Amino acid sequence: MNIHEYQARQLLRAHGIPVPPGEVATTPAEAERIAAGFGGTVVIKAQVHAGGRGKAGGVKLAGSPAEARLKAEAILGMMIKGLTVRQVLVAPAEDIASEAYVGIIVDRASKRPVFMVSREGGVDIEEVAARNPGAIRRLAVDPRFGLLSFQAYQLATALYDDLKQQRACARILQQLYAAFVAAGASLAEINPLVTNGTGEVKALDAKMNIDDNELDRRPDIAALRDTSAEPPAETLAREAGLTFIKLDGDIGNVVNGAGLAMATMDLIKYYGGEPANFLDIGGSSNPEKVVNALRIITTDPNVKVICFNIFGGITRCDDVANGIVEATRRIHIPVPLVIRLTGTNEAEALRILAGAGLSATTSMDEVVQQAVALAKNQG
Amino acid sequence: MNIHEYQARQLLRAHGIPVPPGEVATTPAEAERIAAGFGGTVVIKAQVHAGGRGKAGGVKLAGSPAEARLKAEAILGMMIKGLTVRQVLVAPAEDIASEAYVGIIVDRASKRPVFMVSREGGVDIEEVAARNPGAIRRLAVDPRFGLLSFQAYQLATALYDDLKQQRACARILQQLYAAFVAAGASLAEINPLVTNGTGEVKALDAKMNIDDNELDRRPDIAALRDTSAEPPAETLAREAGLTFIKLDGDIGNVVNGAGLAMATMDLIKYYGGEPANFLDIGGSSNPEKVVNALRIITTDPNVKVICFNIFGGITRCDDVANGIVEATRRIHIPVPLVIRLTGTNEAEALRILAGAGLSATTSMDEVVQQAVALAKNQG
Amino acid sequence: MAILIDQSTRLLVQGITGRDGSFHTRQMLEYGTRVVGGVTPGKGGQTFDGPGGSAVPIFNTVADAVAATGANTTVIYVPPPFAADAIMEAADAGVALIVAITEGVPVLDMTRVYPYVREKGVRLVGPNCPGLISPGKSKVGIMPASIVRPGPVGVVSRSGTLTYEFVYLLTQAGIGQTTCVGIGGDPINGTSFIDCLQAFEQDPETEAVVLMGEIGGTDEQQAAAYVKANMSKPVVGFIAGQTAPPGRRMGHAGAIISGSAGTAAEKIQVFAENGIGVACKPSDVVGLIQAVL
Amino acid sequence: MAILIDQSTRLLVQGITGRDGSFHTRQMLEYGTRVVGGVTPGKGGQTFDGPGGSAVPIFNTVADAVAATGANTTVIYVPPPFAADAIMEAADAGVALIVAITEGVPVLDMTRVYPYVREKGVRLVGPNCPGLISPGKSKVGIMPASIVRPGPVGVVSRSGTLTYEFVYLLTQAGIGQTTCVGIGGDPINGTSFIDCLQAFEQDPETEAVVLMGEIGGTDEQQAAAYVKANMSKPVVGFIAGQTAPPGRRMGHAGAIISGSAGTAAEKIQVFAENGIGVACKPSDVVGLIQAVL
Repeated sequence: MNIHEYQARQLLRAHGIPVPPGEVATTPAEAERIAAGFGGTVVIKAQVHAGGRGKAGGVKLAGSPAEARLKAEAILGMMIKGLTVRQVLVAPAEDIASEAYVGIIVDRASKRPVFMVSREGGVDIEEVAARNPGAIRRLAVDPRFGLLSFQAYQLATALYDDLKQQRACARILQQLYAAFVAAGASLAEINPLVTNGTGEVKALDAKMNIDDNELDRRPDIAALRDTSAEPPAETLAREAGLTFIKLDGDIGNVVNGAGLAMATMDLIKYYGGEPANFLDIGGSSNPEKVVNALRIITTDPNVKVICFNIFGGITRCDDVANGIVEATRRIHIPVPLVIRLTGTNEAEALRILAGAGLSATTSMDEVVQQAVALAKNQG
Repeated sequence: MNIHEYQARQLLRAHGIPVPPGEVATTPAEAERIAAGFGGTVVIKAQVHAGGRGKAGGVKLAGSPAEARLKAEAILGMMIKGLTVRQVLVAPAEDIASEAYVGIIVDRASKRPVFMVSREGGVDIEEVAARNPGAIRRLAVDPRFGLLSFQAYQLATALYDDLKQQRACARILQQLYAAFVAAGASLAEINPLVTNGTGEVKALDAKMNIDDNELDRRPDIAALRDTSAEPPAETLAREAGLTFIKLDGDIGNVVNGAGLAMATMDLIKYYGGEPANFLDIGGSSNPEKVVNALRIITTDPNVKVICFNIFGGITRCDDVANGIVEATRRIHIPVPLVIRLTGTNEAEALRILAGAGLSATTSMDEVVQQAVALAKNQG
Repeated sequence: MAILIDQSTRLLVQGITGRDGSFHTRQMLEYGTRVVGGVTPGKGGQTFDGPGGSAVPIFNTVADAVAATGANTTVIYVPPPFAADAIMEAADAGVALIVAITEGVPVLDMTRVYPYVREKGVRLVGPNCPGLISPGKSKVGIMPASIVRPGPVGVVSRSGTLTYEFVYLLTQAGIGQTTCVGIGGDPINGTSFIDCLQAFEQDPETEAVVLMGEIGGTDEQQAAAYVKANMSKPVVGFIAGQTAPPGRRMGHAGAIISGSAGTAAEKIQVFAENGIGVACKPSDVVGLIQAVL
Repeated sequence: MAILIDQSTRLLVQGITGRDGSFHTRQMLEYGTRVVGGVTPGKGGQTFDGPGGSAVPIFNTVADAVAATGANTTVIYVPPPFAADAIMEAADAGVALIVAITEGVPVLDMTRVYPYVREKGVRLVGPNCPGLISPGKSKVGIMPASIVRPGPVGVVSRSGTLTYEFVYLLTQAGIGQTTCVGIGGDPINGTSFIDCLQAFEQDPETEAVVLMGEIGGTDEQQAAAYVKANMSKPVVGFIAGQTAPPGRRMGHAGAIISGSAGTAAEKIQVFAENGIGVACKPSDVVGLIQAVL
């Protein structure tokens, strides 16, 4: 789960990290009022789950409250990478002497949380990694011991030469690790970590992604979800217990299992088609899930055919068949369906489909070839 | 450092452990007012750093506020194991269905915090250990992982048969571990952990000892120290940076180093004397420490002679000699001093002592024999 | 022979009274797996009724169950928030193999579980995996028994139903399996491709291996290097996710392309460079395996 | 020969610019110890001026210091709240021996430090110890050099000045030492009596061992059992605290009788039962050692 910059700033502040003040506005008038409260120059930042906000025009300085209003007006409602900006963060502009990057991710190779720090802050770390990998210092944290003081200090010496700044940075790194663990995060970044004219070290921008699997036991973190900032189809899919990702093609597909779903997309492409989505109905085979899957896919006007690829295991083919029949009754499906079913309760499933005038194959190759042919014919 | 039951209860409550209500009174009137507030029968418990309060008459039930006043009057001011009771805890009497014991200490053999739990609660765990060791279940916690849920549950099954109580107990054990670590404790006990008529599991009495070495970084815990509940000589010694323990003999002694101090006491006994104290001036050799050491020892009317045994290493003999000379000037020392000095700056020390009309030996055997002889002569 | 599980497997089921646990315990018993005990706190002393009048004793803790039954393997169906603890409990109780089926275990939990299990010297398969099956010998987990048959091919995969697809294709073509292992689709799991390749290389009955990878991470690249350096037996591979967009998690927590790392194209190339025959589509696996057997 | 430290010891001093650290660095340099570097955060690049115009380079971190100097040993004088971290930093940087002088390290810190150091395969002596001296070869810590002389007796003790007392008595009687080790008076320390006994048994120059214990814990009892089972060399012992009252901490955090466990009487008896000659008073050690040499 993504959270907004202003939410991540609050979490970091709660762990003692020095974060400059800032408030969220949803209207230009609110932005103006907040800017007036701070006085001086403020920065207006789009709160949206996308990188590259600055380049997209989503971050602007404003020298007066009136200007803040105008800049907020420009940013609110704009689209960044397909997402509408509904909130802006208004914060006093900082006097910046240096910008560094500090971040943690869970690293699969070492199976540990790994810190990355770099003196090159304010830019995308992947860009630094590509251009100048030597500029990044990495450290894997042993989760049994946490980030030890000496390790935090070692990382800090990679960023600062002044002892006071090293110590301040080491403290921030330990606080960042604590915030990362406490939030059940999969990523936590401060970019940039700045020093100002008086030498203070502060977190100017913060980003955190939360492991979805942590949300059940962290209701306070789960409450930070902003569904208005997500594509509606993905919100719907999540609430229905499906994994859905929209793609640009025209062949919708409904599959059980992530690996098989990816392989189905690949096979569509192999036979010359283009998948319209990734959709995994998961292991349990509730007919309602199938109905919801079809509901979501049919909202995409590009879809010309919908291909089911179900390998019954825990998933029962008869449940899926019932879901398909149920969906055809309850919702309008404007495109043809092609169906592959095999495994648990396959025979029963075929009977159910036949009863509704539908047929199915047991071969994945076959169903995908059918789908591709149908999509071409409808082109 | 010892803390009071009511303080330990607060720490446990802050970690989520169900602890029944209770308030502290320093006067009988206050006890009456608190009892009236609770209504019903209350228990009045002496708050004093000593075990066996119940047997000593320091725990009493009171059926009414007026009775609470009388019982508090009886307990406040009483002596338990040489300590004056200055505060009582007033708490509603609980309806008790069962009493268990749970505790953690740092175990030197396993080098880990070790839990001990027993169905035999409300009695001293050492008594249970001696009488029925099989009644105690132990578990060493790996501090890298903390008390894991399954371990807490395993311990809980040793105390309760009902699943709900097992789960409640397991939660309490994890909270107790968290409280133990957060306070920098060397011991944390709930004795008894009770179930009441409705099956709830609660911490009725709590005890915590804090590792003195943790206090510098835990000012909130250090603030719990109640110097009025300590023997004044030990408070004075602690504030002077000395380690002092009063004993029953008549030969005072001042030594540098704990091992040498114990060996000096032993040697006094070996030659037929009785040590009046254990006193370690520690490694650093500030003359002021010597002055304070003499100040503390001379408050003991039993002391007939004071024996210095200094082996200079970090401790400089000349500093100790200066301290002795300084003390003889500033305070009245009503008993003879015998002095052994050897090691760092020994020659200089002997000159300083000679200048004040004092002499010294370099042999531990000799100085202790002198002290024993002097004590016998003064008898 | 087989790897990891066979007739000597004495299995516990953690979460035996839950919906998934009870269903699959019946399936495993029907397949002939020696399920010697179940664990559900608070239900110790009860029994689980299996097919054909069989009964499995239930215990409150894994330690109790191991002491009473001599179990050497456990399979975990407990819900995600408790799965990490269940794995550590099993490791502490001294079983040799832990198979964690549970999907949705927090990855930070796994960063602690992994060193815990390693220190105890226990093998963990999963989490978020379909388990294992050694056809004709033992089944631990949720793989459908109907699609397997005994034979000379070892199968190892990060996914569930995609594994079934491949096994189904092999079985339909008359090619049986020694053991099929699903190592799971999470970013941190207990057993790697290399662990399984090593075991298959040492297993005298396994003649060839099918390895199904997917986007994300570098397990497949490491496996390929291992194959080239250490394996005498032929390996056939497949990578799912050629059409997956970067930066999106494709269902499996571990199936995500980060920047330009972990793409299918990269993995397919590394396979080819290290002598692993790559199936362009699932059904190609039959021909590739027939060619090397 | 000697144990743990000798002419090959290349020493770092953590906390070299502090009051204790700087004083004892000079003492060690004067004794001839090869102090190759010091560590004080923020002072990297400076030098520490030793006696006779010698200069020791200072580094910000132990890792930097080890990389630059090839140090194999470190001695720690940093204040108690930072000592645990200093020990772990040293273990992480790959020195072979860490000697922690600092008194007052919280015991819960040590419960974490102990497994950390063990996993890294590093030997820790202390904390709360006087360090070691191998007369004529190397001195690491704070033991006064004036009281030792080279010779055939190994000395190991939980205390500081009591050790000096014994060494002084031995030296005055003309009996020299291979190595004197203070393992420290805390309840949890890195090196046990047994570790030292084992090293002395293997050291060809050591002919007999003096072991000074005290009340609290069971280290002495375990050491006695070890002596009986594994040592060919004679061991002479002493236990301090015969007159200590139960339940009171006698200065050392570890010197406390809990209930009836850890008394001097018990330890003395176990020594006697396992063939360790017990000195009733410190000066008896001379006769006991002379009898076995």
